[in-house]
Parts: sequence; C-alpha cells; structure tokens
Amino acid sequence: MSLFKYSAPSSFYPLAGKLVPWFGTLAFVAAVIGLYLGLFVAPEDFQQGEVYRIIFIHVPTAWMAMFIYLLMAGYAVLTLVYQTRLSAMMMEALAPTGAMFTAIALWTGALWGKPTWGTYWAWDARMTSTLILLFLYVGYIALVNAIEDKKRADKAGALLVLVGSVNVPIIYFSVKWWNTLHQGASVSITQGNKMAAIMLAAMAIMAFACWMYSIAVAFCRVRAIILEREGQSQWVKSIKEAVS
Amino acid sequence: MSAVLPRANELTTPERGVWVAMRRDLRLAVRSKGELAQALAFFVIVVSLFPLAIGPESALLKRVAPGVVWVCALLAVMLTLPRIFQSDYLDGTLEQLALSRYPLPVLCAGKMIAHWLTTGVPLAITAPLLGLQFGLEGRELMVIVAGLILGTPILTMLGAIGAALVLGVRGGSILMALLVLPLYIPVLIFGAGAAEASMVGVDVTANLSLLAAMLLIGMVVTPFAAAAAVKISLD
Amino acid sequence: MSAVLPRANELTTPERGVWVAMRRDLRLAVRSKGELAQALAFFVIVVSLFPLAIGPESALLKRVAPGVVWVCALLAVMLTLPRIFQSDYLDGTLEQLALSRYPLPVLCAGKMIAHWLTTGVPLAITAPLLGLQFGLEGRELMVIVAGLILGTPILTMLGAIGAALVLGVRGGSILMALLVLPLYIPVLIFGAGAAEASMVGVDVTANLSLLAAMLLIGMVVTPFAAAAAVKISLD
Amino acid sequence: MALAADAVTLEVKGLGLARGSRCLFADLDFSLVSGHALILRGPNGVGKTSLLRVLAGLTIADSGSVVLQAARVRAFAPHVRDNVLYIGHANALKDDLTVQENLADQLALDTNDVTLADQLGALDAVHLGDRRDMLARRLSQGQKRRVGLARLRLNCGLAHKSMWLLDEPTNALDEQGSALFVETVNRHLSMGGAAVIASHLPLGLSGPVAELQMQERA
Amino acid sequence: MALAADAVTLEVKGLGLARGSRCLFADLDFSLVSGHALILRGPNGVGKTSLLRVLAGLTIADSGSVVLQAARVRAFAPHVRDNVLYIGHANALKDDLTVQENLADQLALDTNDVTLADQLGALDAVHLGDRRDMLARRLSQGQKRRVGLARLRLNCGLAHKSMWLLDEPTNALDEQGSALFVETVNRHLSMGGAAVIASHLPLGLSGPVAELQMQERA
Ligand code: HEM
Ligand SMILES: Nc1ncnc2c1ncn2[C@@H]1O[C@H](COP(=O)(O)OP(=O)(O)OP(=O)(O)O)[C@@H](O)[C@H]1O
Ligand SMILES: Nc1ncnc2c1ncn2[C@@H]1O[C@H](COP(=O)(O)OP(=O)(O)OP(=O)(O)O)[C@@H](O)[C@H]1O
Ligand SMILES: [Mg+2]
Ligand SMILES: [Mg+2]
Repeated sequence: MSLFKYSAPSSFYPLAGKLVPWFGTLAFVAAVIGLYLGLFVAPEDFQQGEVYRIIFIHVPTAWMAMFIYLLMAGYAVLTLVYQTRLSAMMMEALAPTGAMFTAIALWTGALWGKPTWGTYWAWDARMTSTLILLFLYVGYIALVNAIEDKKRADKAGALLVLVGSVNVPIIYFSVKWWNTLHQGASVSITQGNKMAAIMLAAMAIMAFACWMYSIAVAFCRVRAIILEREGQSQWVKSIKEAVS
Repeated sequence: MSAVLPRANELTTPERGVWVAMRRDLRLAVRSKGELAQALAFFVIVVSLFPLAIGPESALLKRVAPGVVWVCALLAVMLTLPRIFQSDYLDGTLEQLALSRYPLPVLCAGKMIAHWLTTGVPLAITAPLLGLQFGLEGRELMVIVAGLILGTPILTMLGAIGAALVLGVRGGSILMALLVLPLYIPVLIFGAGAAEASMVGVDVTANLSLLAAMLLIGMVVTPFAAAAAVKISLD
Repeated sequence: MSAVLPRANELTTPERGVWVAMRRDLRLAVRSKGELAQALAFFVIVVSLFPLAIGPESALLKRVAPGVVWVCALLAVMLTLPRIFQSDYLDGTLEQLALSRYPLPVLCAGKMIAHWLTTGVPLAITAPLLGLQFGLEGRELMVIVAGLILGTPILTMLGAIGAALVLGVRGGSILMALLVLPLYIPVLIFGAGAAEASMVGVDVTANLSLLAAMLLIGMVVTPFAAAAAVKISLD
Repeated sequence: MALAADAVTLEVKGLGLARGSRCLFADLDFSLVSGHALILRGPNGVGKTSLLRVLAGLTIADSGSVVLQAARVRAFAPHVRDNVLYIGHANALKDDLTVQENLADQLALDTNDVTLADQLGALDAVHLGDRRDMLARRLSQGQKRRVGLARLRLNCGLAHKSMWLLDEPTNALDEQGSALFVETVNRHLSMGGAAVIASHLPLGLSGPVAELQMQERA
Repeated sequence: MALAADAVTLEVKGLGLARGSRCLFADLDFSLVSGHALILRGPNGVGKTSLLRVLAGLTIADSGSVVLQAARVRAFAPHVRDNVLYIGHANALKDDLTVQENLADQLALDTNDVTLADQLGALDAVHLGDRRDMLARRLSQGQKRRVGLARLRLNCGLAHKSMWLLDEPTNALDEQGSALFVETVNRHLSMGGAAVIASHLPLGLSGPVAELQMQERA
C-alpha cells in the first residue's frame, strides 16, 4: 500500500474545502458576465433572430459534456494502474456533472432545433453521438451505484469508462459517417452564421464558467464521498468532532 | 415468550398476503439502487438503436415509431421478468413462500403488482419522450401511453407464469423469452394497432377496450396459474 | 499413485487453456438441451414480431429489414451474454478458473469463442431465411451474413466484459444491457450500414472492412479486459 | 402448557420414494407426537433430505401416506402451511437486505405480531446483535445459518409452527452455535412442538428423542 | 519423497484485514512448510474464510504480506496458480454435467495427464462409483462435497498443487466421508504437501499439525 494511497484523501479533503468557494464565486461571476454579454450585448443574429442566443448555453455545455468524459477516462487510468482511491472518487464525483451537461446540451439543442429546423429532434450525427454519450454516463453511474462494495465499484467503473473512452471516437465517427451515408433530414450545425467577436468572447466566458462550476461541484461531491468512505478513519472522526 | 396467542392464520388475511409479498419485492427493488431506472434505461437505449439501424429519414421513422416503441417496451418488461422469482428460487426463499401461512396465489399477485410498479409504470411515463424523438404528436402519444398502461400489466402477469416455469433451467432467461413472446403477441397487436389507428385517424377505443378486457381476465386467472407453475418448479 | 511427474505447468500451454475452457463451455451448451436453439429462436421470434407491430406493407418492411435483423441479432447475442460467466460465478467455478494453471485471459478467450460458436454462427446462418421473409434478395442477404460473421464476435467480446463486470450484482442482466448496448452501436451502424448500402447499390467494402478492423483489435484487447473484469468481480 | 390445545401429530405409513432407477426408501413407518423429536441418520445420499421434503409436501412420495394433524399431507395444503416449518440447506436470505430486515420478512410469512424488540432480542441471542444492520451478503457462512436459528427461537414462542423439519441445521455453526440450537429445539419440544432433524453430528437433545437410521439400499 | 524437490513454504507477516468498520485480524504472523498442516479455529464470523481467501490471493489484505515459495502472493500470480488449491463453500459443480465429467473438468484446470482409470478409482474411493454417470444436480449435499474430495485424492498424487486451502471441508460429510478426508490430507502431507484448513470440528490429523485460534476482536 503506497503512502500516497492513504494520505491523499485526508490531505485533499481540507484543500478541496478551501478551494470550493473560490471556484464557486469564479463560476458565478463568469456566468453573470457571459450571460450578460450573450443575452444583451451581443447583436441579434440576422437569420435566426433572438433564438440563436441559446448557443451561449448550448455550445459550452456540449463541450463540457465531452471534456468531462475524457477527464474521467484519465482518472480511470490512474485508478486501474496506480490504484489511487482519490482518482476513483473524482470519477464518481464528475459523472453526474458530465451527465447533467450532456442532458443540457441535448435539451438546449432540441429547443433550438424547433425554431431553426422545425423539429425538436433530428438524427443528426452530433445529436446522436451526444445522446450515446449520455448513455455512457448513465451506464457508469448505474454500475457504480449497483455495486455494493466500494473498492470493487471503483475498479469496475474505471474499467467501464476506459472501454467506453476507446469507443467514443469510434462512435462519433461511425455516427457521423452513418448519417452522411444517406443524407438525413438534418441541417449541418456549423453552417455559416458568422460569429461576431463579442459572441466568441461571451461563449468563451461561458465555457470558463462551466469549467469553474464543474470543478467546484466535483470538489464538493468528492468531499462528501470521502466522508462517506472514510467515515470510521481517525482523521474524519476528528473533523466530525470539530464540526459538532 | 410463551404467551398464548391466537393461531396466526386468523391474522393472515389474503389482502395482507398481497401486501407482504409486494412490500418485500418493492423494498428489494429500491435497495438494489437503480433497479427502477434500469428497465427504463434499457427501453430508451433500444428504442434509440432503431434510427441508427434504419436510418434517419424522419418520415420513415415516424411511420415505424409505434411499432418500435411497443416491441421495445415488450422486451424491456420481458428482460426484467427473472426478477420476479429467480433470486427467490436460488436462495430458497421461494420454498419458504410456498410453505408460508399465505396461499401462494396471493403472494404471486403481490409479486406481480410490485413488478408492474417497477417496470410498466416507468415505461408508460417515458414513452412519450421517445415518441417525440420520432416526431409523434400529442394524440398519438396519449394513445401509446394509454395502451402501455393497459398492456404492461398483462405482460407482467403472463410473463410471471413463464418466469416460474423455467426456474432452475439452465439458459432459462432466453428459454423464458421463447415461452413468453408468443403469448405477448395479442397485446402487441392491440397496443401497436391502437397507436397506428390514432396515426391514420381511425377510432382507437376498440383496440384499447380489448386490452382492458384481457387485463381483467388476466387479473383473475394469472395469479393461480403462476402459483401452479411455481409448485411445479419446486418439486 | 505417488509417481514423480513433470510439473504440470510445462504441459499447460496457452493454446491448451483456450481449448480447455472452450470445450467445457461447448459441452455445457450442448448438454442443457436447446441452448443452441434458444438464441436462434429468440432471434426468429422477435424479428417476426415487427411485421405484426409495423403492419404488412412489403415495401416498408423491405426498407427496414436490415435494421430490424441487425437490432434483433444484437439483442439475441446480448441476452445470452450471462451464460459466459454467470453460472460459473454462482457455483464457484470462476474462482477455480482464476486459480487454475492457465492464465485467466486465455480461459476468457476460450469462453468467448465458445459463446460465439453457439450464438453468432447460428444467427448468421439463419439470417438469410428471415431476410427472405422481408423480401430481401441474394446480394443483400450475403452482405447481411458477412456483416454478422464479422460483427457478432465483436458483440460477444465486448459483451463478455460487461457480463463480467455485473457478476453478483442484483438486476445484473439488465444493468449489463445498459453497459453493453452503447458500446455495440458502432457495430450496429457498420453492419446495418453495409446492408443498407447493398440495397441502394453503394459499395459495402468500406463498412465491412471497418468491422474487420474492430474485430482484429477486439481479439487482441478484450480477453485481457474481460479477465480484468473477472478479477474485479471476484475480489 | 401453551400448545396442549393443538398438540401436533405426524403419522407416516408405508412411505416409499424412488429417484430414477434407485429406490431411496420403501415401507417407511413412523409417527411423532408433541414434545418428541426424530433424528434422521444415515450415510450421504441415503435419502434424508428427500424424506424431509416429502414430509413438508415439497416432494410427492411414490407410495404410502403422510398424515399431519389427522389430515393427509398434500403439496401446500393449508394445514401443512399452518404447521410445518422447513429449513433446508438454503438460508433464504436476501443479500441486499439487512439482517434484521431478513428476519422480519421471514417472520412476516408466518405471523404478524413479532415486535421489533423480540427480533432484536433473538438476534442478540444468536450473537448477531451487532450485525443487525449489516447486509446479509456480508455475513459469514455460520452467521447466515444463525439468522435461521433466530427465526426458530422466535417461532417456538410466537408463530406456533409446531412441526419443525430441519436439514443439517448445525452445518457451519460453531460449538456455541450448535449448543444454542440444541437449547432452542429443547425449548420447542418442551412447549409441545415436534421436530424431525437430519444430521450427521451428535446433537444431545434432552427429552424424548427417537433416531431413524436409514440404510443404503442395493 | 516425491515432492522434496519443490518443498512448499508459506510465510505470513503482519497480515491485517478489515471489513467495513470491523478489523477481522491484524499483525497475523505464521509460517508453514512441507508436510505441515495449519487448522484455523474460531467462532462464526471471526475471519477464517477471509483469511483463506487472502492466502489464495482472492482478497487483497490491507496490511502485511503473504509469501509463497519465496515469492509474494498477488492476485492470480503464476506461482500462486501453480501451487495453491483452494476449495471454498461452493462446490464448483456443473449441474448439467455428469459426476465424472465434472471431476475431469476440474482436474483439467491443473493438469492434463489424469487417466480415466485414475478418475474412476478416485470416484469409487469416495463412494461415487455408482453415481459417476449421474448428473451432478441430482447428487445429495454430501455427495457434492465428495466430488471435491475425489479431486483432492487425485491431486496429492498427480497434479502437485502443494498448498491446499480448504474451507470447512467436512461440512455435510458423514463420518465415513470425514474419515476419508482425514486420510487424504494425511497422505498429502506425507507426500510433502501442506494445508491450511478452516474447520469447527475435530479432524484428528496425524503428523505435525498446528492450530491457529482466532479471537473475536472488539
Ligand atoms: C439535441 C440536439 C443537439 C445536440 C445533441 C447538439 C450537440 C452539440 C455538440 C456536441 C456540440 C459541440 C461539438 C463540437 O464542438 O465539436 C455542438 C455545437 C454546436 N451546436 Fe449543437 N447540438 C444540437 C442541436 C443544435 C441546434 C438545433 C443548433 C442550431 C441550429 C446547434 C448549433 C450548434 C452550434 C452553432 C455549435 C457550435 C459550433 C461548433 O462547435 O462547431 N446545435 N452541438
Ligand atoms: N434421478 C436419479 N437417479 C438415481 N439416483 C438419484 C436421482 N436423483 C437423486 N438420486 C439419489 O437420491 C439421493 C438423494 O438423497 P438426499 O439428498 O436425500 O440424501 P441425503 O440423505 O440428504 O444425503 P446428505 O447426507 O449428503 O445430505 C442421492 O443419493 C442421489 O444420488
Ligand atoms: N462490510 C462489512 N462491515 C463489517 N463487517 C463485515 C463486513 N463484511 C464482512 N464483515 C464481517 O466479516 C466477517 C467475515 O468473516 P468470515 O466469513 O471470514 O468468517 P468465518 O470465520 O469464515 O466464519 P464462519 O465460521 O461462519 O465461516 C463476518 O463476521 C462479517 O460479519
Ligand atoms: Mg441432505
Ligand atoms: Mg467461513
């Protein structure tokens, strides 16, 4: 048992505790600025009108949906190779956030689709692969929750995410290719609405906000998980006494 | 400890038996986290597989939507059937149920209800979302939901019989599928039929009332059939 | 009885391990009567459900045939996945395999082969018959068979990992479906894609060679992944 | 004596059972009344478990009759379900429920007036008091058996299933557990119950005990 | 002496394992060499099965080390798979295969030169000779254990898995079966093997036997 393995959670717990408020406030501020720029400053889109402003939610969340899964894959490697418990906990903490962003991307996309394409859902390549990504998240969460023994749940989840991450690119391209094989009803998403600099700025800031939010939430969850897992260990007991 | 009590069977009424069996299974379903969500997730995923296999033309998809939704609901219910008796059989609980103070049909009824609450109901609630993916509209969606509400309990009840018959048989799950699917066909035809009818604007009450009739008959007969099947498997 | 023998591990080569595990599972499949027929029968029945659910227009049916056949093949394989490890896990055989002289990945490979021989192969052989029902013709049928021959082993290999991960987890079979189906999607798309292509007269080699590539990668990687999953489940 | 009212009687006449080509037992006659126990003895595979299952109505005999409380034993007949408590090799535990929940569910099948206090008392008695909120899947082999033991202890007082059919009940139990089992059966008998027990080990029951030595048949 | 060449040694140092909040054992030290047996004793739930699984590399200990044949025991390490034969509560029998086929399959995992004659001989020895073509699902509890016993008997002669880890091996066996088991272990030890056995019953092994009495920890 490497020393790191045991010291990590205990030392990480207070650290995370200190960092959470910072990331939290950053997220909040960035979100306010981003939304302000996006909803009020940015000019109206010449062809889509006001609806297009949904992009300031849609795109950042869609990005996060993908990034977070990659992040989890990274932690999965750590978990399986170095058997660090903290990485497993981080996976468990990130998964719900990733799933949420994926869901939001789907949701906003669907809402956006109605006015622009006249339908909530078209089996566009990107939509489809995002949907599948959601399935992957759900599968991971279901597995980890279903397994009673935490040690085992960690490893099993890690293995699943790893296998999944190998498939993600294959899935993405297969879907893209499948969709273009017989031209579907969907409009290509990136079709040219020239993005004003201000739009890009707003979107970038929103993306930043999402990052900060994810980190803050993940840290909160990881703290909760640590408490739950190490409930009986000495340092946790001392904390609890300190609290109460 | 040796206080004299009334023979317990005066206390063990049938309703109570239903409740005992149902509570037990519901608690188990809640305990093994996500079990409730699983039938659902399976349903959603398999439905979403079809566009990937058939192709994205919305017209075509809308055309086949009701059929696909119904077949997938049917499969989702079928996949969860082993839950009803399998683990109870393996760990010896089923023998205890059979020898309990409550008549077996009563307990089976309770188990069926629990199974329906944890599969059929969630399916019926989610079906509309999937329908939207395929471009179905309000009335069509409502008919699908109504059909599922009436149809899924029948699937559970018929399925329970099959599930009981294959207990202790290797490769049972798929053998069960073989026994059960033919019995499911009428449900499928009436249910999907109603949905199709709603799409072409034909009256749907005929189909639905047929489902309702099957449901009523099933409620009377199947608990006894399931109990008989359990007895056969236990000997 | 106490004759001095060479340490047995000199006799236990990997090939032999594959053979031992495979022979064992094949024998079991043959013994539990009809297990071979079951995946097949399920496949046939579910495919036959669709005309009942969608309606009889032959044009429509032909259009959706490849997709339906592929989805059903996928489900048939998935339903039989528990066979690979489940019973071995429950009766303690899996521990014995893990502690045997042969490395676990080798034994897993053997089990995968046995599973494919008892599911994928029969499916591929019957698929044309079902295709005929839907009005598909020679070339299209051949492409479907080719696709299944290349695709089903991938389904088995990916599925084995999922099957191993859910060992001993309640509601495992459907949880496994949750884990496995998303991973199956590329196979579905390439396989069904090839079939569709053949219908519209597009070249199919691209799709098939992609399947072949996945197959090769899978053969190298998945036995180890499956073995890892088994170890996780045994601890 | 609490149960004198409904004293239990078991009458076995000319009972015979064959499995495949092999005859396990034939023309078996014995009877059992309140307060008495019958121990089934015999080598592995002689037919003890099979006999117990016949007595419980789980298996149908090929010949002869089993009469319980003056009514013939048929599969799952009400008077059988009211009087017979059968505990086989399987423990009937749900891995995903806690020990106490498992006990409660098992009791709920026979009666509905066992207070939580009673249950916890019984769990303490079988040394599972500190495990009562642990999932059953984590119990050791012997601890799993002990849950059944707790059920038995509550049963002799409360649920009044007067005919116990027990298959190798002391398997996997340690000395202390076996002693506890013996004490429980003695209490049951003293309260007017009866028991048929298959076992390979000496049990040392007090009170009137008969032994049925079963022979391997050519 | 056949096995003197590769005498088996097991070294356990400071071994500790906790389950949930409960520490089962800590700082456990013992060692075992060819020809010796160690009996694990202790009340239900004290940690015997857990310890055996750690020794077999099936469970990972929280602290300390297990060294087998001078190499550290890790999960499924080759030298573990070459030397350890673990038989737990489960019988690893396939219901749908005959007794002989089951035995053959179990042996095939360790070696590939057991003749059918040897197998039938072993089955006769454990009184399953006339059951050899019967499906395993029909065997009685004790007969199922006896298949494992047959495997052990062949193993001490043939497959040379020198370190036996046995969990309550005499469960469900009758007197004759238990005696047979003892004789088998004695033969194994006399051939230079070693064994760790968890049991609640007196075994009466001849030859050098140590006992490890495990205590319930607060
Ligand atoms: C449920 C439906 C939808 C889903 C799941 C979805 C998914 C995604 C994803 C995953 C991305 C990030 C892709 C990347 O950056 O490579 C994205 C970006 C984008 N989406 Fe959507 N989308 C949906 C609907 C829509 C609709 C209806 C529109 C507008 C008509 C739209 C416009 C865009 C734009 C402009 C971007 C940014 C361009 C880019 O990053 O390349 N999306 N969407
Ligand atoms: N189909 C069959 N053909 C022949 N013999 C059978 C068949 N089915 C079961 N048997 C035999 O019937 C017997 C079943 O006995 P049972 O399980 O009652 O034994 P038991 O006395 O409980 O043994 P144990 O002490 O090991 O528990 C076994 O000897 C088994 O071999
Ligand atoms: N998560 C957990 N939390 C607390 N205790 C646990 C947990 N998991 C297992 N245990 C305890 O660990 C012990 C497992 O012991 P083990 O099965 O090794 O006992 P044993 O000595 O083999 O007992 P037996 O003689 O009954 O076979 C049990 O006492 C069980 O209650
Ligand atoms: Mg028996
Ligand atoms: Mg034990």
